[in-house]
Amino acid sequence: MARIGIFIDTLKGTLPSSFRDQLRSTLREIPEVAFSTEEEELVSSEALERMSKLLEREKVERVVIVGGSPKIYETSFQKWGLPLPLNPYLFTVANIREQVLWASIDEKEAFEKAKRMILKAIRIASSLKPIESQTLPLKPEVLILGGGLSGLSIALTLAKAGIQVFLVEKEKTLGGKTTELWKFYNKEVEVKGWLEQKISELRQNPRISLLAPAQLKYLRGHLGRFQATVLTGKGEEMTLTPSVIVVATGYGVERKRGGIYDHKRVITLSEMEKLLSETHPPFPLFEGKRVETVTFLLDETNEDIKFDAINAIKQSLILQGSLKCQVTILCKEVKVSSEGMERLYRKARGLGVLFVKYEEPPRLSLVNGQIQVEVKDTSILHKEDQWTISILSDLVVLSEAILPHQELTELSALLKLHLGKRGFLMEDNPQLLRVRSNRRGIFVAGGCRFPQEISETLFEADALAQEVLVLLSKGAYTYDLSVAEVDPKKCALCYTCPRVCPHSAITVEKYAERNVYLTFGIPQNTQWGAAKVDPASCFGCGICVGECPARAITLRHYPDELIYIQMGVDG
Amino acid sequence: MIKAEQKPMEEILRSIDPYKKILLSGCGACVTVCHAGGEKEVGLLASALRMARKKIGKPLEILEATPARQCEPEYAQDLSELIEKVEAVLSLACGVGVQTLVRYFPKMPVLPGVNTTFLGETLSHGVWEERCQACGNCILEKTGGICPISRCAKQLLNGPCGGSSKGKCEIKKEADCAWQLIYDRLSSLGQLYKLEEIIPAKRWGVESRDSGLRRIIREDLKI
Amino acid sequence: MADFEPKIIAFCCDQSGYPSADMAGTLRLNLPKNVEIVRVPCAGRVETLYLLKALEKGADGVILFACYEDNCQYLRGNLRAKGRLSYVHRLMEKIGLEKERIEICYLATNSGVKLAETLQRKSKELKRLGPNPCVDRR
Amino acid sequence: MTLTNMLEKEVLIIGGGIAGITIALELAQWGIPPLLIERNSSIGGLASTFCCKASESCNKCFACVVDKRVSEVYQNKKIQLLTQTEVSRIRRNEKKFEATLKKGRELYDLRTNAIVVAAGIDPYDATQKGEYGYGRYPDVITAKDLDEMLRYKGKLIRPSNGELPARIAFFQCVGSRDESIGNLYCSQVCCAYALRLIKAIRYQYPLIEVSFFYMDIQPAGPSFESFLKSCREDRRIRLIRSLPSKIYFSPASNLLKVRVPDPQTGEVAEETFDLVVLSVGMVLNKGAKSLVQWLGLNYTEDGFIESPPLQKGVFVAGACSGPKDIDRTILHSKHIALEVYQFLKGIN
Repeated sequence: MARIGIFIDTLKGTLPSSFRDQLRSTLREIPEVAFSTEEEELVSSEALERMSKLLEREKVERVVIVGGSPKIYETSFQKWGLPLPLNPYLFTVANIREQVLWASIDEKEAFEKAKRMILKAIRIASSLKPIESQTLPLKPEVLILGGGLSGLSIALTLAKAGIQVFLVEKEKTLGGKTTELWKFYNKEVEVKGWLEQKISELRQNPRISLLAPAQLKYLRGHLGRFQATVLTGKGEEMTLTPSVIVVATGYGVERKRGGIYDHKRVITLSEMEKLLSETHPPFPLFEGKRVETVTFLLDETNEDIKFDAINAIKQSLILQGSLKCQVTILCKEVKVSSEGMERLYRKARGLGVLFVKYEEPPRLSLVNGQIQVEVKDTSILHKEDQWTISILSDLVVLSEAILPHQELTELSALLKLHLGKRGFLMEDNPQLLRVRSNRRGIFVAGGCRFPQEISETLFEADALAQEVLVLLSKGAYTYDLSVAEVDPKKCALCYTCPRVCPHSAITVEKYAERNVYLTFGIPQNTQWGAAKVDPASCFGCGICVGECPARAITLRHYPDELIYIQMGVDG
Repeated sequence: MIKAEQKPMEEILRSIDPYKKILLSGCGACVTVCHAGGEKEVGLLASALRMARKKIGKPLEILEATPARQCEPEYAQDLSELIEKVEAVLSLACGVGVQTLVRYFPKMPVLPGVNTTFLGETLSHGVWEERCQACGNCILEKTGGICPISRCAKQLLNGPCGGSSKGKCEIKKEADCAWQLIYDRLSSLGQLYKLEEIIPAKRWGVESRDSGLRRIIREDLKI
Repeated sequence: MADFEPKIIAFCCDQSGYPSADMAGTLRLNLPKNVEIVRVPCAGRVETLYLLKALEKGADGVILFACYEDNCQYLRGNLRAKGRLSYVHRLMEKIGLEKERIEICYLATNSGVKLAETLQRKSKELKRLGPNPCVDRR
Repeated sequence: MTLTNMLEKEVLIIGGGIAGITIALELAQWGIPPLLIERNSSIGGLASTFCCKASESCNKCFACVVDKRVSEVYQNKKIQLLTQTEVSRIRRNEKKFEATLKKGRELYDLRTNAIVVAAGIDPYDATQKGEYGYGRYPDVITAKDLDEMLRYKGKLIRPSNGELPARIAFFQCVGSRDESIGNLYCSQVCCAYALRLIKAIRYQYPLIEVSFFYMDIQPAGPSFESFLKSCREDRRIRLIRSLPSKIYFSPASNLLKVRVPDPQTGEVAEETFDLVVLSVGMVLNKGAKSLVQWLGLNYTEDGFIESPPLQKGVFVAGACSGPKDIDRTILHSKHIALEVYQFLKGIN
């Protein structure tokens, strides 16, 4: 029978004194209870100090706190690293404030309920087992996949903070899709120079090893001990052992093809960007001839992408403003939800750029070497009065469909990362805070998750760098062993748990001493395969526990017993 | 491995109806892997059966056990202590496991709780498909590693039937035609010439169960 | 029967159900009298067996408070819980036990009101259904 | 009597909204114990009054993330938190900042190396759009009022009579993209925010009819496309590209009248609504003005605070630097947290 100490947290008087008196007389009758004491505010540092001394003096083995929500104590005990003489997992809380005092009306009823909860907490306390923590050394080495804007800004930030970075890019050149941009929409600088500056900084940084062209071939291991095999352009295999992996492989695009869309006067936004960068005033030339009318056709795909509208309006300002063109922008919605865009939109309209919002897809045809665009204008509310506008254009500029990269499916399997419904990396799960992946130690940023405009991409890259740096800053990852654990003797090697583990923390390894499949007479020391949870990668959710058909997995901080006692049921 | 599926609840309830105390025995091997009769399934079924019987006013007492492999004599015999205490055994092992218990406990009714369905492969978690019928004479070498005995509805040995359409089987529309798969596979291996070899009709009477009970004897292993 | 106070076992995911129960307290919302709050790290920790044992050993009804789809801290704990619940529903049908006795309810961290309302509603439903006939009341 | 306390901190974070909270938590992870001050009695700011906007599944409003972070701050002993505290003076003294903080009758004299301004935003004051009758007609409410109603009461009512409304209208861009009031910017979040509210309401009350009046639908986040599709497929949600100019109130019927174009034909007809929700845009928090003055910061064209500021050691985070939703505020704040860390450690 474990000796249990009871701490009654009055929560600055929230627990009424009559209630406490009744409680103390009840507690006196329980044999396990070594003592009970009251505190005004248990989470205050003075109270914790008193608690620590009392625990030492009374030699109690378990503690029950009677007070408010366990959430207010748990972090105090488990995360502050307080020098309590008792393992933090030997504490339990009876949440009287939230679940009884604040939820019931009748005082008598309330006391009965509280009493039941405290008795339950005492049973729970007796069942608790200590859980130790472990430390995993993390050397400051990061592998970044993808040398686009995300990848290279993350590389620079990490390297500046003293991290050794390996940057793997499948192409020879760096910069990815950003190299297709000529100008920022919100700055006067040209993108090219700005990007080149970043790239040369990167090339000069001694802490960044650039592997381009190169590709990831295999990945084994977990946080802190990844083993990545990289295939270089020369066909050599290299093994890297980074602590953390960053995936920033970007997105793919596909332009509409077939019929008129193959015509040379139908170009993409990035082709227009290039054309503008090569244009000298007073007007743009296409195949030596002056371009007078330009029509942008946006939103045929990707209602979630903002940067097409940004680029189109930016280009229209140049075309209409200084290159004497007549520009029409056809779109479903004018996407101005980026900083300063509303003003640019108004400026474009002021310059005479026509905006037409369409519902039915515009029709393109060839008329005398020009592209005729026919579209029904929906700006007139009365449907019968809506007319079809026909615009003869020297150039039609299309937004491209934004798609996940072709290789992304393969890469996600290699990295054991989740692929979302749209085929980009990771679902849109708010709890991942955008840059985290399903695996501890692997982070995702940039277009392979969700393509965004440059300034947003840079914020995201920094947010990712911040997470990586915080993780690596202490040189080690310390974690409690409040994780799932496989009993190798019971494991049937059915591969259920590696499949269901959302964090890819379980693998089958040869480590078990003996397995039920060994028949009699074979030497005991044969190493046998069984599922194994990597404790540093386990998040302690317990999904595998409920799924294991052999009931071979235990969640150390939430064993069966703890749940049955809470349910008030015998297992 | 052997794949099995739990029997319908009604059938199980009917079969255990006469008894007040039973042993529910799972098996730690194949049926655990296919989530039909491992320790987890034993617990679930036991709880469900107790409730079902309680509801109709005929409480049932259930002992639970999951030996590592019910088809081995030693593991089966380990159950004897428990078996002494009950009126019947409900086994979630495959048909083999049931019969092992029958052999060692001649006076004890042993009832199957699962249907032993086929020898199959896991396609994805929770989906299994038949791959082998234990015909006794493997021809996979000739068919590019795809078994027409288990995967062709008509067990054809020399090419598809006329019902094969767009690569699908005419008996089970959603299933791939085995002979289409064999053709595709041999073609990708560059071994289409293998199709020219006629596979002789199976001698079911010699190789398979048509000749009666099959038995493997390894004289060298006998103790 | 008039004073029948159904026993509800409420499995509360530590990411949504449990903080919502705390929030219900903070907002001074009334919970039914006979509710056992069972704290679990994730709805995915709730084994099929627990759901059955709850019904077998004393509960008139069970509610599983999980996070909304696409919002699980552990990505798919809520989906696994949903799958397990559908298995239990199938079994209950065979046993002849009302499916309404077990329910999954999706919450976020801040769904105190929804949690209290769901528990109240469940309690009313269970009063109408009457005590669980399968309970081993020894 | 006033008490004066002396404090020495590496970082002062002004504003306990989601931006300030995120930065405090991130800095605490670096082992830099920040001082977080908040004018109100509890932290979380505007976003902590938001309800969960899930329907069948999560609609990615990120409100729950705020709630989680708020409780993390309360439990984190590395973060010194002063609520009901305001800055009454700041000045730069060589490399340090000297600030006087006022908490009730207590005064704090603080010396700090870095200051993070995370003052947040105010919802646009809808009474300024007199034609919509906010403040005069009880059943004209703002999206923020609706959000709080759903969070704390859990149900939707008409403020005038406490009954469930049958027909609701949402007016977008109230205080945004509006030349007449000089707000020449898109508040960026309101489309998704209002549509999520609509989805949540439609899920809770399957019979309610909702009309959504807008200019252009602005996307938000990776799953917006499928979300918008599901809104369009809902036959009880009408998306109407037109902003009504005025709301009329009929005292006899206690209904709100609006002239509405029919989305099918375009015919304009008068329709009645039980409740009108104004999607108010964002403006810089009023309390931020004195900070801007003391620290010598600049305003952007749109009246937010310019970020990054020219001054060393001053950082501007979150929506006070321009409209941002919770999601992007968190990312932006992490970026600022990193900049603060780099500044303190002398990395550039």
